[in-house]
Amino acid sequence: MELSVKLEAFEGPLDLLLHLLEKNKVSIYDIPIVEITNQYLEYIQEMKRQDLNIMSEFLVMAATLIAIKSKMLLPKEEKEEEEEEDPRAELVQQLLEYKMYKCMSFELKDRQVDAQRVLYKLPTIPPEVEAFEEPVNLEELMADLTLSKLNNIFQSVLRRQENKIDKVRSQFGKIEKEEVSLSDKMTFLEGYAKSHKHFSFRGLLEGQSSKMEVIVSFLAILELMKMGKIAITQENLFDDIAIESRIAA
Amino acid sequence: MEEKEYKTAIEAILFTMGNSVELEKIAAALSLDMEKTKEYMESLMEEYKSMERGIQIVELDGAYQMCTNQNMYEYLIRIAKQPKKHVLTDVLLETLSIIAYKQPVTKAEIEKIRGVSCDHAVSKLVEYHLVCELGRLEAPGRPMMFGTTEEFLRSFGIHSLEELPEMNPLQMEEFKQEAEREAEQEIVTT
Amino acid sequence: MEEKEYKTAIEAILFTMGNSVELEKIAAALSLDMEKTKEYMESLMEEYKSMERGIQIVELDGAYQMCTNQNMYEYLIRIAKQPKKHVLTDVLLETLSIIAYKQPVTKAEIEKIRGVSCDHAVSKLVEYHLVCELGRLEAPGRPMMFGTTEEFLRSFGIHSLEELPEMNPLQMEEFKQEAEREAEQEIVTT
Repeated sequence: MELSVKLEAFEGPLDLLLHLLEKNKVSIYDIPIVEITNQYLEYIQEMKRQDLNIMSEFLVMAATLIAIKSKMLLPKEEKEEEEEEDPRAELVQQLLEYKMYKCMSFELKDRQVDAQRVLYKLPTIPPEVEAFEEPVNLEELMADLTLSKLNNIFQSVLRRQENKIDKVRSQFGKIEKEEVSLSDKMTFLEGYAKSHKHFSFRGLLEGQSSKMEVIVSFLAILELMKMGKIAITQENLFDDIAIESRIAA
Repeated sequence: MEEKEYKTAIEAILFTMGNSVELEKIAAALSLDMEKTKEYMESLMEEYKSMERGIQIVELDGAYQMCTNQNMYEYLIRIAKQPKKHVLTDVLLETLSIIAYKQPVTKAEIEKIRGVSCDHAVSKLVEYHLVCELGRLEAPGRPMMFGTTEEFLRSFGIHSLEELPEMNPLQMEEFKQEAEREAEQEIVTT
Repeated sequence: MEEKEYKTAIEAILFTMGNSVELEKIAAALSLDMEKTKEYMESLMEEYKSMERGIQIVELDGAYQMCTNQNMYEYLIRIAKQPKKHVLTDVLLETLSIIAYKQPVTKAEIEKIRGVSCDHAVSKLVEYHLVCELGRLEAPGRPMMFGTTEEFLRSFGIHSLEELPEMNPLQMEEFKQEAEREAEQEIVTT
């Protein structure tokens, strides 16, 4: 058996097998398995020097061929029914399918040669078209937006901002802020008492939501009372405290 | 070879090249003399013109180019420019609502409220003519202040910003209290 | 607007775009329904064909593209730069034909037919834009499935997958008969 054909020419075990069948002028349907297996093994003997990755695929096929060969060499069981399968059947199917696609690949190749004779052109979009910017259709853009929706959106933005504040830390923050010093509060109250003769403690506390601020305000009142700058009266326990300024306006 | 075939070849050449092609080059490709080539070229141009096609051949200083008929711009724009769908995304809407209620407002203030950068959103709103620059704030960095436009009012059919729905004070109070309650709970549970 | 005008617009669109354009997009640009657009498109294609022009319009799976008539190739190669075509080796062609006929197909299926690993071939075909991933098969390992692209249709001059050269029963039958004849001869000669 001469190995005239270059080994690299085979794209896989099936390709090699088809080549051997053609070379021996035998039918796919009636593979002389002994002969073909021997030839196949000779080929891959030659290939051993080559890449093992490629080899492994060829070796699988070699094993298959040897398996088929051994099956065929075994004495056949007495012919019971005609159902007895040719051990080569599966390989035959595989070879047929492979051959079919191989054939179609040649067909495609011809098509490609023809198709290559057709030339296309690159897009030539005129600069005027390229530069065109679609005008914004404000009416369409604002179609779903109503004022109340805009209002809701703003409120939910604010709510989200509120929620984002770390509760524990923000408390710490307030403590710091509430280091409103007593003297600051007193200065404020003195100023206030200059323009207001009578005022109530509760009224004074409006807008001073934090406990600390209320406490400092209370302390300031006490301090100013001690200094005689204001006088306070309270009818009953927990009632509002009425404050009277003793400072001349 | 006949005139018809030469003209067909010229057509294919101009199409493939896209750019302008000098008569000389065309003549060489066809193995024809310049005179004949020019004759066929002119005949082809005449054909194109008389058939009122969407493509025309124009002469540019001894070179020839295939291009579309000018009347076709409208269609070309519609196909070459994928219609950009302008939509007010959530980000844009939020930014717009902040600007509407807090104007004049700087980007830094918007970012403080939304917690994220607003460059893109603001410039989109400016592009849509809903928001405009109002001038710079006299503060470090002299940041630009933004406000809503007349277009903005017009698209809501209102005449002034005072007609914007008021921020519901009760609701605002609720937010605060809610936040405080949560804060207290947090402290209790920790 | 008249049919003539629509066809003129289609012509200009295809010329300008250079690439293939889906019928749907053309219909949208013309503000026409798909059916009418297709009717005008086919009429335009027929016109081009009957006039034996140097340019033709080809269909690629529902998209349309303008290109040269292949008879003009001789002139064109003298003047136009032939875009570099990838040379497909036999392995690539075999793998491509399996993908073309069996799509959607997994690498495992291709390997089963060819008897060898196809990783390299498939990724080359993907690189050449002849093959693309189609999504994963809902099966163990969720293997990727592959199919051919529009570029495949274009480079092989096929207008849709239905136009792939037929191979099925007849071809198979031929193989069989051929094989049988050979077998018989063998028996006679041995």
